[in-house]
Amino acid sequence: MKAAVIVFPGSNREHDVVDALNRASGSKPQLVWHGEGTLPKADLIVLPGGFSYGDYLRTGAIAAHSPIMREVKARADKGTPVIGICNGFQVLCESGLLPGVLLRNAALKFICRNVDLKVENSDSLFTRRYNPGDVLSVPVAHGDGNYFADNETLDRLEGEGRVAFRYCTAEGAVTAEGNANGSARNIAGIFNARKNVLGMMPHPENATDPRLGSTSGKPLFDAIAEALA
Amino acid sequence: MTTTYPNDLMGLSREEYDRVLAIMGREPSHTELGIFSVMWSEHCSYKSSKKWLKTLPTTGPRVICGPGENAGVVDIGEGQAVIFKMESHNHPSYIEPYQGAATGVGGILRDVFTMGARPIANLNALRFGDPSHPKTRHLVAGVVAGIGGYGNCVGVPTVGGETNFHASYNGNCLVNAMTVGIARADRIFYSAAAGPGNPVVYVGAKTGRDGIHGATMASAEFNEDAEEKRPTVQVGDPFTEKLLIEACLELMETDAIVAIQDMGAAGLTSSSVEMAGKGNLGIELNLDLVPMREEAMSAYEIMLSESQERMLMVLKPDRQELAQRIFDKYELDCVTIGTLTTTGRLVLKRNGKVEADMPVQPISEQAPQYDRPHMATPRKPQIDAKDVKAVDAATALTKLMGCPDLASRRWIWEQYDYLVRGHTVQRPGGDAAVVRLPDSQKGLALVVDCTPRYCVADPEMGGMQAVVETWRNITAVGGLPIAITDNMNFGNPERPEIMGQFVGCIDGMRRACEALDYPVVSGNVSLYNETNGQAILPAPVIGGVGLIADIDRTASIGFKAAGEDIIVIGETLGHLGASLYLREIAGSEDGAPPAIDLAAERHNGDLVRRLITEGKVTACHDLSDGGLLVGLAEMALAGNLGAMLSLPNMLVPMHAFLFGEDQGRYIVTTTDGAHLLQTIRGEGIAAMKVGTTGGPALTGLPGAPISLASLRQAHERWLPQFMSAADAA
Amino acid sequence: MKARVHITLKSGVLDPQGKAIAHALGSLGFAGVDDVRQGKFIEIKLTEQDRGKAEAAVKQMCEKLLANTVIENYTVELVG
Amino acid sequence: MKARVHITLKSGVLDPQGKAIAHALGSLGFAGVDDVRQGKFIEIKLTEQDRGKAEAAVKQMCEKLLANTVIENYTVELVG
Ligand SMILES: Nc1ncnc2c1ncn2[C@@H]1O[C@H](COP(=O)(O)OP(=O)(O)O)[C@@H](O)[C@H]1O
Ligand SMILES: [Mg+2]
Repeated sequence: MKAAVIVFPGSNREHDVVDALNRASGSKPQLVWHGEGTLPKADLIVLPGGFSYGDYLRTGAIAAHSPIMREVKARADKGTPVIGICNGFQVLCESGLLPGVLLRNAALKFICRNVDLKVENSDSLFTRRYNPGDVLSVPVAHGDGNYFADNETLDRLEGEGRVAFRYCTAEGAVTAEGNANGSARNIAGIFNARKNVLGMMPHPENATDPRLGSTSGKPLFDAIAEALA
Repeated sequence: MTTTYPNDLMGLSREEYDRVLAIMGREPSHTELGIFSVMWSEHCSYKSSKKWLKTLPTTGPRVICGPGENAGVVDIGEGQAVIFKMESHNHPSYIEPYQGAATGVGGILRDVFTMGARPIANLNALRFGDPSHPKTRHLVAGVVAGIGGYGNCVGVPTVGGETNFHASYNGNCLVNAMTVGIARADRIFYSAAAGPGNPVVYVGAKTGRDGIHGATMASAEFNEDAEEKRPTVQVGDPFTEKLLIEACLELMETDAIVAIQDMGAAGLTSSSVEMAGKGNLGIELNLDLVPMREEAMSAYEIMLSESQERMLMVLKPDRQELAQRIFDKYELDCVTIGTLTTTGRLVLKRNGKVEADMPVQPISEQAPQYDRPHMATPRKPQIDAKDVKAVDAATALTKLMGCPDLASRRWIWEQYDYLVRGHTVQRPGGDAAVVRLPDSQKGLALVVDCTPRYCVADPEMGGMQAVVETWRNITAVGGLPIAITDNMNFGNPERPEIMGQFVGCIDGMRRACEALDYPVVSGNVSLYNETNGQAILPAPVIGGVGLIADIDRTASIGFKAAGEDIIVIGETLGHLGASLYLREIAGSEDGAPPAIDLAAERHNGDLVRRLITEGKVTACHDLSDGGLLVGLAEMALAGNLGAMLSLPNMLVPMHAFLFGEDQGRYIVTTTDGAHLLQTIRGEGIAAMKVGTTGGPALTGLPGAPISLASLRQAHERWLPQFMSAADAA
Repeated sequence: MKARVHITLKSGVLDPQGKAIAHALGSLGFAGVDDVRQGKFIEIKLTEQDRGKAEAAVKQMCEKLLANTVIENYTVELVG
Repeated sequence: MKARVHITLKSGVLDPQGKAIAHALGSLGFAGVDDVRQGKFIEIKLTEQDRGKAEAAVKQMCEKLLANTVIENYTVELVG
């Protein structure tokens, strides 16, 4: 498997995801600096977490307009799998690859802790090693993870099975209590229509080693490795 | 001839000005005087503290570089070194908590990566005023957001820290930040300039009129008109810092750099003077070439600006282009602003005019040094437990677990990204953070600690205790403590009683470091922490670093399984003087703090570490604030598992037994208590079984069981509730 | 020439910051605050001297980067 | 009554956001952007009908909460 992890100025979780992919697939993804002329051939494109351009103006906004994102869009349109985690999700939304936007957390504070996530749809390259209804423990680390879209968009996402994960309680209840950041309908991650693009706020790459507290994220990387082997 | 003194001596005394005249042989220019003023400020020259700092042990078989450079460097084997330091940003944080704390983090990061290290962890030690003081909430909110705002953005996990509240910090909060980095032991970068003719290169953010005279401000007391004295506040730009880290580390992979130094306090002045001074060279700068973001800046302003995210380097002449290419990639300025000379003089030009021409060496070598009068703190009486109000265990425990100094800090650490980089094995909330080293089974145990109420009662014991507590915390996770950094926060050193606190604390620290083979490799001093003559409780904050040989052989504080034996290691004598019980329950801050037996500390700790690495214990926690019952409650909450206590025959009153703060103690759990007791006692160390894990409560004490649910509520509720009124601010 | 750009959230879009400010004002004892909305105010110094061209350019900047038109409105005003 | 509050950084205070925006506009191909400063724009709906009283109240809100007067300036404008 050849994966390309795109590094923007201010990205900071690129090595975390490189390690997770490496552990799952046995091959080390390539780090691609945003300013490098062209995107190398890749079976998977990753937009990692961090604070691209300091998250100034709006999270992900400036990175979304960087030239390399045109290339990412073109590849995604042709079917190349793309995963955006945290800041990567914000970039995907700002660039129009995914609908909606990530607003400031409802409590207005940065939040770093393990949250419970309910798997909504396992019918994708990324989620097929889970079962719908599985409850995962995965960390979040963000200040702007409050997913917002208008009702029409939300209905469409739900109707088309494009909600990947929702915040929930430890028992799997999708309630306000289990909502980590105020996201509309507890949404933590979504797909594009073709389900080759996944954006999610939590960090599965930080949940792949029992020593670090959880292995809930491992099946996601195993699934990717298996599908793209 | 009589000297006419300028109206504004910029904080220098008349005697110091006389010394300037002697060095210069003429009256200094405005710019030259500014340079003397910042270089001779307390903050940069350590003029009140140096004599005493020199008494600390700073060497050891692992020490690669002790105090004197930007940060300390310690060998951790396999060609790797750990580089770390702590620094204060007390005054700026009081004036503007968010930016003050944020730029404090930025500054300490630069001290560490300037030596070639990749920063892998941050910690912070915070002290705020009484919770009921009108400013406290605002300061807590701003400082915590600032530390998170900066650290989260640069992608360095904030893995630990400590927070205290006490009225003595009402007008003077303390914000101490520590950074830990990793480097190749044979690729350490130093600040001594070399090679006359070599280019002096400025990299990073542009210079503005930020924080001019910040170093002098950090050396002055606050008074009523502090609000008036606000200099332009420095604003941090963590995004630029992140790029600066990556660019510097990338350049450090090449052979381009001869010397490098961050621009911290006193900016371009201290970096250029220190680099040239250490290399015994002169330096000539054309200030017109300095990247500036404001118009018409004078030489004085450029030299004294404390704009953030800047570094100064000496490069090999044929490597300028290489450096340029790397900094271009990160879209950062990289400009040659001068050259090294053989003249031994600092020469500054601005608009074709020489604005300063002064000898470099005397600026540091002839800086004033004071042996300030110091008065020992009078001994406090020993408190007899029988004279201290006894309260039933459940009431006292619940109150203590929810008191400001013991309540959960979750509200704080959840605002810090403690996971980024993917190596955080033990998160905030335990005795010490544990961070794995990339591609290795090894790890580091990291902690900051200090107990100011002990320091004020008995500076020597307090200084000693701060060192010992970090040592114990590292030991409790299974780490081998290898070295410390310190941050000495005190009041006005011109007062003999304050200077006496300083001298006492240093002496206690020295004795502890010597006894534990635990050298001081870097540090920082912050004096004049006073408002209207009211000094803070002295806080010699210690940052400890420990080495973990195998991250799969560590311990954490939570009870692991029901039915395990709970054993207390070390002697329990029921010392209540200067304890939290005395303060929170009996309402008194009196009494001598607990005594420390350094030999016993070492003996007990070495055994505990061995038990952990040999896999003989299932959980471990050291005992400190609040004593035995608080320690048990913390282990129970962390493991979400209660305990049936069966207390042995006590020779002291129950409340002293349960809440006394005797030192040198640990609680461990094990599946085979009898065997473990035998092992421990075989070493000549006191140990007793106090109960068995299990159930949803702490039972076995007189009175009703104390449910974990109610303890958790008391413990978790206080801080969020206190802060909720400030959420939006 | 200087442009003053106001960027505000469309009505119907959640404004966590505005809500929190309103709440905080209430707890600080300010009565009679019915609603608070927080937006951005961006000042841009331009070399362009022609008003029309400047305005067109700034509008484009808003469309392309400064505003997220899914959730935000913007207005452009030229001064000097 | 509605108040429009502008909060801007004092001159000389570093504006990392403005800097990043200016830079991004440059790389998007917008030439002639000399400087960008980002501030906040807050709209407050008030029950108060008296202009003088409303203005005084909003100024107090700025001092106490909305602006960080160590590094920011504010202006208050009443409409409606
Ligand atoms: N309390 C202390 N104990 C030991 N070393 C100290 C102490 N305070 C300062 N130092 C050392 O003195 C040197 C200068 O410190 P400082 O002025 O804070 O450095 P910088 O200018 O790099 O921030 C550093 O090497 C620091 O480690
Ligand atoms: Mg330094």
